[in-house]
Amino acid sequence: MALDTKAIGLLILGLIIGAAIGYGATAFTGGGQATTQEEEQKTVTYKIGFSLPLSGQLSSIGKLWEKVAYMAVDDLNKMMESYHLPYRFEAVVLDDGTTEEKALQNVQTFAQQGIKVVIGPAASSQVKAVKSFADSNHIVIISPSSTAPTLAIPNDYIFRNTGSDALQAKALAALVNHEGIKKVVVFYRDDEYGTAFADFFKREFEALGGQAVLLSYASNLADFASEVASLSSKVQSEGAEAVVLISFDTDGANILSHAKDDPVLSQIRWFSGEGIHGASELLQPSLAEWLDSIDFMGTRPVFISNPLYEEFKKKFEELTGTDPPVFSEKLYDAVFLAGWAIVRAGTYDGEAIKNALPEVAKHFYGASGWCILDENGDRAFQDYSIWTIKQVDGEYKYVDIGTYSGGSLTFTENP
Amino acid sequence: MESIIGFLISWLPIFAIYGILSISLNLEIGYTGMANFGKVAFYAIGAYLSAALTISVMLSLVGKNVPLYSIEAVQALSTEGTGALYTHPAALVGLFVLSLVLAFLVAGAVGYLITYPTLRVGPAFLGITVLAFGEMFRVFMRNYEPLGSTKGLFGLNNPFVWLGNSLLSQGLFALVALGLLLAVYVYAERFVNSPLGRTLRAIKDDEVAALCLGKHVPRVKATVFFIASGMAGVAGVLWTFYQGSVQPDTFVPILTFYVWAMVILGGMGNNLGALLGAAVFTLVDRALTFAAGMMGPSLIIPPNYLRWMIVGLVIVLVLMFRPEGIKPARPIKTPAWEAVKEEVGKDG
Amino acid sequence: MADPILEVKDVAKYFGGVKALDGVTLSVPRGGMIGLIGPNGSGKTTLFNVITGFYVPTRGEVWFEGERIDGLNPNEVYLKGIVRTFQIPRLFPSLTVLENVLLTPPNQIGERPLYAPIRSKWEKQERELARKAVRLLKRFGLGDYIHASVSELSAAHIKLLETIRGLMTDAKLYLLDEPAAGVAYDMAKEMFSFVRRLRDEEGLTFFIIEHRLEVLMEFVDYVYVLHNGKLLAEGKPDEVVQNKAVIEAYLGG
Amino acid sequence: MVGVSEILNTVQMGLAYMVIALPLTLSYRVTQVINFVHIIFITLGAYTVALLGLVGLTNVWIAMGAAFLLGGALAVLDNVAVFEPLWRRGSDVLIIMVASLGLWIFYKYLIYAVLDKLFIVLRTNTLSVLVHTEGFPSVSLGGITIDGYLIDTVVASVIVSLALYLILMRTRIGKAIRAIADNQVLAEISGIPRGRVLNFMWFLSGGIAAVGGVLWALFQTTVTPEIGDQIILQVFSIAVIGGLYSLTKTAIGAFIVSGTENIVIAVLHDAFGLPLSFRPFLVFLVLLVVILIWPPLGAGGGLPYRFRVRHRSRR
Repeated sequence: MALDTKAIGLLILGLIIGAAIGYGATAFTGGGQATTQEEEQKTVTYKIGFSLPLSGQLSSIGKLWEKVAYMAVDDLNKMMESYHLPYRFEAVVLDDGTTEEKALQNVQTFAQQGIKVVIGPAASSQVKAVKSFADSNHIVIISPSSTAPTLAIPNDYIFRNTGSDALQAKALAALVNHEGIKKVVVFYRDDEYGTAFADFFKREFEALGGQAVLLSYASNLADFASEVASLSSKVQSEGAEAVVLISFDTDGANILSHAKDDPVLSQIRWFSGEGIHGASELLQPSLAEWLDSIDFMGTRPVFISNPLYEEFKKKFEELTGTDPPVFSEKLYDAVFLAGWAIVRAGTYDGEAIKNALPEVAKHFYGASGWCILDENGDRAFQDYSIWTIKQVDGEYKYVDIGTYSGGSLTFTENP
Repeated sequence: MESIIGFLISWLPIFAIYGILSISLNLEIGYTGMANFGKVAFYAIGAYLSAALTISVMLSLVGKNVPLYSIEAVQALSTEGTGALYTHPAALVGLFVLSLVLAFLVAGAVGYLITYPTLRVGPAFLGITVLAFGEMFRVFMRNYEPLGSTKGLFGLNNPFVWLGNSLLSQGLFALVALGLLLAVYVYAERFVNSPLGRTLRAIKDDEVAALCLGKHVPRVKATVFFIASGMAGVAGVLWTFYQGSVQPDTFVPILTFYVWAMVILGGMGNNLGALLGAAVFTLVDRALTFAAGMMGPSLIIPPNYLRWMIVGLVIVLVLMFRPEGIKPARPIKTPAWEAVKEEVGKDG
Repeated sequence: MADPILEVKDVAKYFGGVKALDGVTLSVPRGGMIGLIGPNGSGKTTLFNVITGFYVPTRGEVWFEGERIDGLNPNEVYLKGIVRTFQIPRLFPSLTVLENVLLTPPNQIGERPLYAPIRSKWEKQERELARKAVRLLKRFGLGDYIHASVSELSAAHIKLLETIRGLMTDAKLYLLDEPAAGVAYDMAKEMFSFVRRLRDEEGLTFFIIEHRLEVLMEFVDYVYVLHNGKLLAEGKPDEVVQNKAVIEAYLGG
Repeated sequence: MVGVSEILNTVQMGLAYMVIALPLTLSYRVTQVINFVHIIFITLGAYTVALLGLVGLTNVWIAMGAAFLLGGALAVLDNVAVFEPLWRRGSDVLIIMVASLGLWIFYKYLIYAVLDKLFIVLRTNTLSVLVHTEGFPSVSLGGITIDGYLIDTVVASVIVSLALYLILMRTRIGKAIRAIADNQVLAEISGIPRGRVLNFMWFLSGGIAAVGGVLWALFQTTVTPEIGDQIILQVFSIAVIGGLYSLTKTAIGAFIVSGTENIVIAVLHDAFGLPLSFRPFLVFLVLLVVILIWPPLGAGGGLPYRFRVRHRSRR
């Protein structure tokens, strides 16, 4: 008994000492704030924090993002080296489990380790959870994927390297309208992303003379068979000609695989946003065949015919064997933005970096295109490509067949 | 040094929140034997109540009539220097205190009402009923537009943000949180070391026998549930002001079970144990997060996953080697002891 | 019977189709020591459960000291002054012997939720009760076990403790469910003589279920016999043991 | 409008739920422990079929067999390493519950870690896998297509429940399991080798739960490491509707929940425009109603206390 007490006491003591040594170590290495050396050879290493959903609801994307993150930091360092700049960067990746509490804990941990720039978290709700801490402690947050309109706030420490959903909703509405469809059912996640997207889409589509019926589904479920069944009867009763699906990858793939077997839903057109682009489930022959047969189309934010993106994509495929998932080019560029902003600021200080970031973004052209930010710290311009799933050399692949830029739709390939 | 202060001001409120939650759960399970699997519901009630109250009152103070979750609301509240949080310090602190009181009363009242229908079913199903209630509350909040539905409510900050200096305001908040935890702990200690505490233990042992000894068991249980749920509501208020936002999906059932782990690790039926359990759990979690950040990607097991595996293993190992928890249950201490000594001594 | 403290009038209790009690009428005189016997499943414990408020009778009434008490809850019945013990003793294992005794007085100030954390409000009462409890425990030979846990007690001591707990209150009627079960013959006799002493010294009333007739019959002054939920016989102990119907029920059952 | 697809979904979902919930009820009834590792059994089963499909072993029956063995082995391991030692020490069931919570966290992230490594080996995103397996072919009946996976599910669940019934009712070890469920101490006194019987029981429940995981994967088609976590509340609700005691009631509960999730929500949506996102809300509403109106353990679980006391007058 006494031994057990002692053991636990030691355990706790060990943990506390471990933590203390951790702090000591950070203090020693200065959390990346190594004093600037006059010597040319002495390089300074800055840490960039990443709060990514490596587990939890978004883990299927988050795990791939982690690989993008390491790849990006690697590439950034190579770039610094090729420019003979004495700066190096190091990625510190923490898992936030797709929860708000852990996201905040991660940002706090980064703050304690002296890290001033954090990339992530992924979901808008998580960004909201860290906003108050980031603002008052001057930690720059760059979310690659938060698109919630309620976060479009000027002059804070939150930056988002993604276009607002309002823009994409417009592109998607134009696409659906172009395909000659007059009435759709919008089937969307009931979270903030889905709700806002659906509302914008309805507004834009009805401005074009169409009619959109909204139908939401609970996003945190395991399976959506019953939702798909309700969707089917909705489509029938409304006489809709198409479904617009606003989803993420896992839920979207699940919904589509059920819709494939539905007598009504398998016969009509389907459209989608960017959420499921890149999901490997859609490329399974049985599903892909159906998607091809109904001319499944979607929009996604991308810079049109961007060689940097092609290069990034190729590199990522070589590294992992899979297509880059949604928002990964945004994440990739966010790393570069962060790196250059630190260099431009000349000091590893949150406020300076925050002020430098919009300037850097103004001139930065990366895999995701031109990264200029608006007054809210969100991406100002965004072009979209039209994607579909097609057979290429006997294999189903994601293919971009057109673009939406400056309010006009162009097809580069015949759908 | 600075990072240690930074660690303390970010950890102490979390410790206080979980400390209060585990003391309140300990009152229910450790002393009274009520297995509550829905603690998170009352935590959520406190959090939502304080956020909705504070944001709406602050907005009306600056004469803004906009939805609570809108960008305009966030800007009106929290723009540094000019937002309502900065220009109305007295109101902010007042609302914080009012939230604490109201959250205690409202969450407590809900808890009180919930126990009554479940008594019919027997103790085994009390927990499940509350769990179901909590999930229903969460799903409802996800769909309730006036309180932000899935957008949640945000734009708040800690109640001392108007001080300007973030270290000072957060430090002060950490101290207040710690003070609240201390108050809850002292209250719980005095609450159980009394004839009522004796009755609670008796109800835990055998509620039917307690009923036969004239104890109004349903009322006692409902009272304990009132107090414990009210405490959880107070923890919810702390959470709102700590994080500055409220999101419906924070309040998932697993949070309740983390609190369970804290109580059982610390030792059931011992308030100090519950406190220690919360401290160990949150500290282990933070220390491992910190370590994971230092380790880098080179390990065979990715450090982010390893960190969680260690958390799981720590729970299992502590229970294997010390099933009664870090601090075993303590006897009820009332002045009866001293009286007995006098009485026994009299005979010589 | 003069001055009945407890009257059971035509009480019936059905569980679905099973008639556990079927029209039982009996009364217990103040200061009496009354036995209740009957074969297994004859409804003895059900009758106790009806009296103490566990069950609401399907039919009939229970009166205690001029008040109707059937349909009251067990705790309310206790507060009226009826204490019961159980066939299998139900003490509280996580409380000490002293605490088990201290638990019983009703309406303690320190049990009110608002007053419980404020020690000064109830300290005086608690001390008085503790002194009373110690005196009681010493008087019945449990003085050495004041701080012992219940699990350290012998079976006989547990039975004893369960019975004397009620003395902390001003309970008037004791319902004892097989006080001598599982206790050696000598101890059982001691137990009963102790009960009789209580009756004589404190003026309490006892209503006792007991299987061990050889002990019971020596001590009680009146016996009721239940069989299949009905009153089969009643009378002085020596009359009852002569009763043919009773013998048949016991042998046949 | 309730169509054919709602009914087919109810059947397939209900059967999968049933196969997952039956062992939960069984193990709870025998040990009184709420076992969090049950989540892992489901995930393990789902990943077995998904990963076997990835490497080209696409027979669904092989996958079920493998899942059964893996799930059973894991359950026995837990019992031998953690549950049994704790029980021997006289630990409270709540303590064992929290120990299983710890095990669940450990296993969950172990699965993440293993998948992370498999990612590199298989060069595909293992954190989200589409099930690719073959069982019965799809059948067309009068214009209604019945999915092959549905037929697999029906066959498998019939086999599993029949086998469970036969084992529990007709074999000696089944009787021993029931004896332990009724009274642990008495069973041990009467010479039943508790340890061995419990190991068998755990093997059975872990294995069946993993088979349930396979069936669920066939239904959901996309497998992620969160698959077990996502449905555990529903499964738990089902077991509670079964009173955590009766296997028959658990099976009925599976169809009550599945019917609520498919048919009731569709009807309410059509009739009153209730958002589909209220689906989990309805499940818990049903659970509450069942608990309160039809108490699973009857009055035996409750206090002998009545809130409506008949008014009594003084004489």
